[in-house]
Amino acid sequence: MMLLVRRVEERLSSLFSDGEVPGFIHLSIGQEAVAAGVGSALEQKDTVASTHRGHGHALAKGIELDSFFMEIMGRDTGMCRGRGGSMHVADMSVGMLGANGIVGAGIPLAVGSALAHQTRGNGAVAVAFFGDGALAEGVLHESFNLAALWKLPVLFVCENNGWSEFSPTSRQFVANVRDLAGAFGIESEQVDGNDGEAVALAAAAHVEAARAGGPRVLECITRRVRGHYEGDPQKYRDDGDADPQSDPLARSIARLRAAKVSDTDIQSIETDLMSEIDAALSAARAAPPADFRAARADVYSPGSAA
Amino acid sequence: MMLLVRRVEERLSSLFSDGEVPGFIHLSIGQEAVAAGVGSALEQKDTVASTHRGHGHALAKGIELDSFFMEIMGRDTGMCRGRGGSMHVADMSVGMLGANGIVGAGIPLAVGSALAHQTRGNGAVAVAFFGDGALAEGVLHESFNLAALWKLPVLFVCENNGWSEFSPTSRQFVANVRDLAGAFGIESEQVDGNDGEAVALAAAAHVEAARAGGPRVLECITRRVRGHYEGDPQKYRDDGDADPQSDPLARSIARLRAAKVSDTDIQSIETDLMSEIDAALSAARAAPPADFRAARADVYSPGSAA
Amino acid sequence: MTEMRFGKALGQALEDAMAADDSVMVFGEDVAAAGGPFGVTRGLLEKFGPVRVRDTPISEATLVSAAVGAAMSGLRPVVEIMFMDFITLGMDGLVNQAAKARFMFGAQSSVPMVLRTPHGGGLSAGPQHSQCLEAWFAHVPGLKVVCPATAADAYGLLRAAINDPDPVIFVENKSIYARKEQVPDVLEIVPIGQARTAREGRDATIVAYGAMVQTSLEAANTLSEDGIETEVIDLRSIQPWDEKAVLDSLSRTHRLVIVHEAVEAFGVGAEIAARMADIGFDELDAPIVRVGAPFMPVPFAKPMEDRYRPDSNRIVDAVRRVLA
Amino acid sequence: MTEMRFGKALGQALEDAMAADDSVMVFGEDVAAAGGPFGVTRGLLEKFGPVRVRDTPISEATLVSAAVGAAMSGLRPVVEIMFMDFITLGMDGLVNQAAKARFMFGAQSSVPMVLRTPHGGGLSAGPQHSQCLEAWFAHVPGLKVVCPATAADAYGLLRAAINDPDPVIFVENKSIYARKEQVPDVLEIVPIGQARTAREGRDATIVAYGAMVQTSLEAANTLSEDGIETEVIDLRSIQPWDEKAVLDSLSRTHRLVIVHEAVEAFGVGAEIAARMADIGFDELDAPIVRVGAPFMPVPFAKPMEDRYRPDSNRIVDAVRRVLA
Ligand SMILES: Cc1ncc(C[n+]2csc(CCOP(=O)(O)OP(=O)(O)O)c2C)c(N)n1
Ligand SMILES: Cc1ncc(C[n+]2csc(CCOP(=O)(O)OP(=O)(O)O)c2C)c(N)n1
Ligand SMILES: [Mg+2]
Ligand SMILES: [Mg+2]
Repeated sequence: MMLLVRRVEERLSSLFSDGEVPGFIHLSIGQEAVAAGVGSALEQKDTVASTHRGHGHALAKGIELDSFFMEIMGRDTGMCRGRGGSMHVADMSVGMLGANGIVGAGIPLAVGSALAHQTRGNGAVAVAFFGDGALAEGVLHESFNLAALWKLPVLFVCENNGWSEFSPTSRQFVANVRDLAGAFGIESEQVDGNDGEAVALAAAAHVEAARAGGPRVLECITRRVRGHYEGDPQKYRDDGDADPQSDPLARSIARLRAAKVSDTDIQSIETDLMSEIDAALSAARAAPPADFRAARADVYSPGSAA
Repeated sequence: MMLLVRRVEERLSSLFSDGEVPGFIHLSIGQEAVAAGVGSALEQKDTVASTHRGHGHALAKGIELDSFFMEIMGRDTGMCRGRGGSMHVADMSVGMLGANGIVGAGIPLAVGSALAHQTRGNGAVAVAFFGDGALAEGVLHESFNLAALWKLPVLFVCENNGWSEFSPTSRQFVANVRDLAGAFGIESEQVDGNDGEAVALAAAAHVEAARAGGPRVLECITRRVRGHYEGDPQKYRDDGDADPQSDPLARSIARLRAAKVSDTDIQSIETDLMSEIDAALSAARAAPPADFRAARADVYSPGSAA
Repeated sequence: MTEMRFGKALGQALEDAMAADDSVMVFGEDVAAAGGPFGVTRGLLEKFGPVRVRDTPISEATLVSAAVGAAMSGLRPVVEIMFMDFITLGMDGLVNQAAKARFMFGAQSSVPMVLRTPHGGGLSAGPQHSQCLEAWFAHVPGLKVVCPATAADAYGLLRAAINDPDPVIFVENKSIYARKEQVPDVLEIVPIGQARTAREGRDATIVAYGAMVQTSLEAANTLSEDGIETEVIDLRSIQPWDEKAVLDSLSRTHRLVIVHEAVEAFGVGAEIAARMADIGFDELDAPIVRVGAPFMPVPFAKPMEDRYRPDSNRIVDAVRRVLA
Repeated sequence: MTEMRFGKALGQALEDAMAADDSVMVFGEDVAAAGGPFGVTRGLLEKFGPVRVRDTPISEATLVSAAVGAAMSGLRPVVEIMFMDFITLGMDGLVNQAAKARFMFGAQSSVPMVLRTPHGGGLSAGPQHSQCLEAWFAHVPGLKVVCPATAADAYGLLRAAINDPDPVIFVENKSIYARKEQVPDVLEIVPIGQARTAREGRDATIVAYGAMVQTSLEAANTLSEDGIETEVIDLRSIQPWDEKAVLDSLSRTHRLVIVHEAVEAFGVGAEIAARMADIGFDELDAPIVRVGAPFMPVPFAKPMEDRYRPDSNRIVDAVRRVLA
């Protein structure tokens, strides 16, 4: 999964430079372990509300690669029919309630989704992904309170990459996540968000606890390797190059090697992936452009007044 | 001051029953020690942003009694010229930035006021009063963070009377104020909000600390003796009658007695007060009704376009 | 026919909708144990229990967005915002999430939620508890906006709103909650988007919604004493609004007055007037006149508030103006 | 004359206002160290220091309300909301506090704050980063709303907004930040509330604001090739708007087209049309036609977005319609 996210985003990065992807794109390169680890702990019926940096969350929740590329490239056959693009990738059929252009907005959406799960008694869990920048939004506080008060099955995942756009977290937010969650009586854990295995283990435990009733918080410390958006010159940044040792993908490959997975096997996974991506990209390039008239017709449900 | 607030509100209560006061009024009977205690710690240049239950805060900040009654009775000579009423009593000349009909709204207003004080370097402090119900609003979180991040001279005063309208706090909010403030590194204290002296002492200390730089939180545990609004039948409530021992006014009078203030002296304070109130009320009754045309003309500043 | 209060009709609609569909739930501040600030939700907690009828903390932003998330995950939430003025705190969930989800996700799903909220003055509740802000929502593609004028419509439109697959802002004029009316013994669902002719007339058309329909009818009665017969169209639904019904009436009367309690400038009436000044231009024999609140916040003192809110005299004057 | 970018003119206005008045301060997300998401505030931190130019956390509700509180306590804050779409989070501070404070407190004080925010599409930024929501604020008594079309006005109106004693929503079309224009060597303050005749013409009047003024001028040029001379009124200020200027022009041309990038329905154009269908009715020789965005969220894919935003062809067609 991590490898998939990484290679997909690398491809997006070059597509963006080549002008094949319009708008803003926010890559999660370096942060893949969070999406992959949390995703591994979820069932199909579980739901995810994500952020502007949501490609990994979406892929890890099981969205389909072809329509993902088509969406980001603005095609009619994209998962959102070219109306949302990178910041709005979503697939309700797998419980991916959408990337979101509004910082923090996914948090109360996940709370509402958890409310539905609880009310319907379907045993599902909702996950809210959000960045460290979103910690400053008031909905976090309101959502912590409501989730704790109603013992909702929701996991709050803070993906702390140390930056909100061009500002370091330290100039944005003074509380720490653990104390904040603790004030609401919510159990939380901080993990190395660049360690896929650690994230997966912690996520599994907290997801099951949330499923049994009551919110949990998981903070994943990670690193935004690229700029805030593609094309960001990052003049503001001098926190050094990424430590290759801390790269989640490299670590996970090292782990595979240590577990005696052969280089050829790893290579073949990679080759398969690349051809999957190539195929998705070709399909996307060949796909018809987004359809304005269909879009105009989809503002309201068919048959409903309007 | 406590006595003043009590007697004024008792008078308002009977005026309301008699139909002389329109709209909603929210009395702070039983909570006077908070307003009086905090007010005693403030200077004229300090500013206060208040709540829907703001009569006490306003009086304690030094607003003038005549125009207070006139306002609540909707007269042209009211401090707000009859446009705001009970929920909007304000007097900028004494730094009373207004009661507020929006729960929680005073919190970020006070933060902004503190920002002005800091930027202008005038050594003033801003105070935000808010109820326990407002704890659930997201602006509290945002304001705690911003105030702590910028070390703003602001005192957050939570007036915890155990109720938000018709719901007990326990069904509204799960965190406690101290842990929440603590998560942001803000020092806080909980005091018996029915003990005027305790409030005054604590407020004085925290106001001075805030003046020196950085927010403080003061939680005052108190009791809403009356209904949420005048006319509230309070069917939802069975938390017993007010313990006369805990009445802030009775306690403060007992203290005066213990300090050997004679009954005659106390009686004469009371008599003076009552005649002040009577005078204010007569003036209000005699005052001209609010002026619609003047109101229409005051939407924008004179001379400014519109 | 039976007698029923406007507010009771709303409560009945909630009760019937909850009985008919398990996925309907109700939440908001003091709606459960206390039965709502205006008593609309009284009895629901007892009938449907604390899972489906919930009191909430004072967290409007999260309440609205939680309704959106719940609606995306299989429920039909009905969330109450205690006064429309407080909707300022829940705009993101409505505008950036609920309104756009269906469109922005390629019609994968809809957001079947209802947000109930009271607007309007008459209670001396002052500038922050009396506003009519429905025009904002009518400007947002993806939202529907409804505002009933009668108890029967309060019932019928609320049932329709709850059944509707898309997000509906359901606006209730708080000054008429306690009003008693005759309603049919069996209350029917009223489709969203269809206006109602509240009174027929040949001389001029008044378009109104909510509490102003009654005020317009009073004005029509006054005018009738002078032989002027005004048609009164109750819009019922503001987004979508029944353009055809208004145009048809205008084509008969050739004169148009639009009435609402909201501030006139940039209000709902502006769109109706603008539309008729375009597609209905050839039918117009006189200026289009609007009657709404003046451009100022709602004042507190009773005499000021009375003067602020449109009354039947102002409507009568407006009709006389278009007939002059 | 010198050449200046639209965005630079805004930055210059901020700089000059801060130099002229100590009480002016600037804050918002990434406005200080990074110089703003569109570079408008670049250099201010270096010139005026971190007390008066501040980066903030992502807390829009509190930023807006803090600006109100600061304005009540002696500052003239200029707060930036990074995209107008995010103003959904700061509505309470604007609508219930800033707009009403002067009125509601009996004119004891004003709230001299400015909220700068970019609106509009053209960047494929999708449904949550492209909206034009100015109509909401024009409907709120107590707020002023301004939207410049040229670099000179960007400067002049922003200076006026900062000097203004009342709260001003200052809307900047993000698609023209980088546009270069000729501006006078000495930039002047431009009073709020006065429209500008961007082009004279006798055959029809186009009223527009913001980026659509330029698009309207292009349409006017096209029409001119066919001998049709359109007058283009640049509104500049939306609340208050220059009713007299529009009525005067209409009285000469007798035909009116209104253009904005915002959704047509319930948009700013509705009020202008409604007003002219009332006070300007006798001057009208043709239907009033509006050109705005269709009733749908702003779509992401470039060809869809291009079709979504009003262009000069649609304006040309609208003018031809009113001349038909
Ligand atoms: C409500 C809102 N405010 C501001 C923005 C602009 N913005 C987009 S991403 C971002 C920084 C978010 O930081 P963080 O939450 O840490 O996520 P990261 O980008 O680091 O993944 C900001 C300010 C926005 N999209 N929404
Ligand atoms: C934003 C907002 N939501 C809801 C209300 C309605 N309301 C008025 S007072 C109140 C309860 C407030 O409780 P608390 O803050 O504890 O203050 P108290 O009344 O106890 O003094 C509520 C819900 C409001 N005025 N504003
Ligand atoms: Mg971050
Ligand atoms: Mg309370």
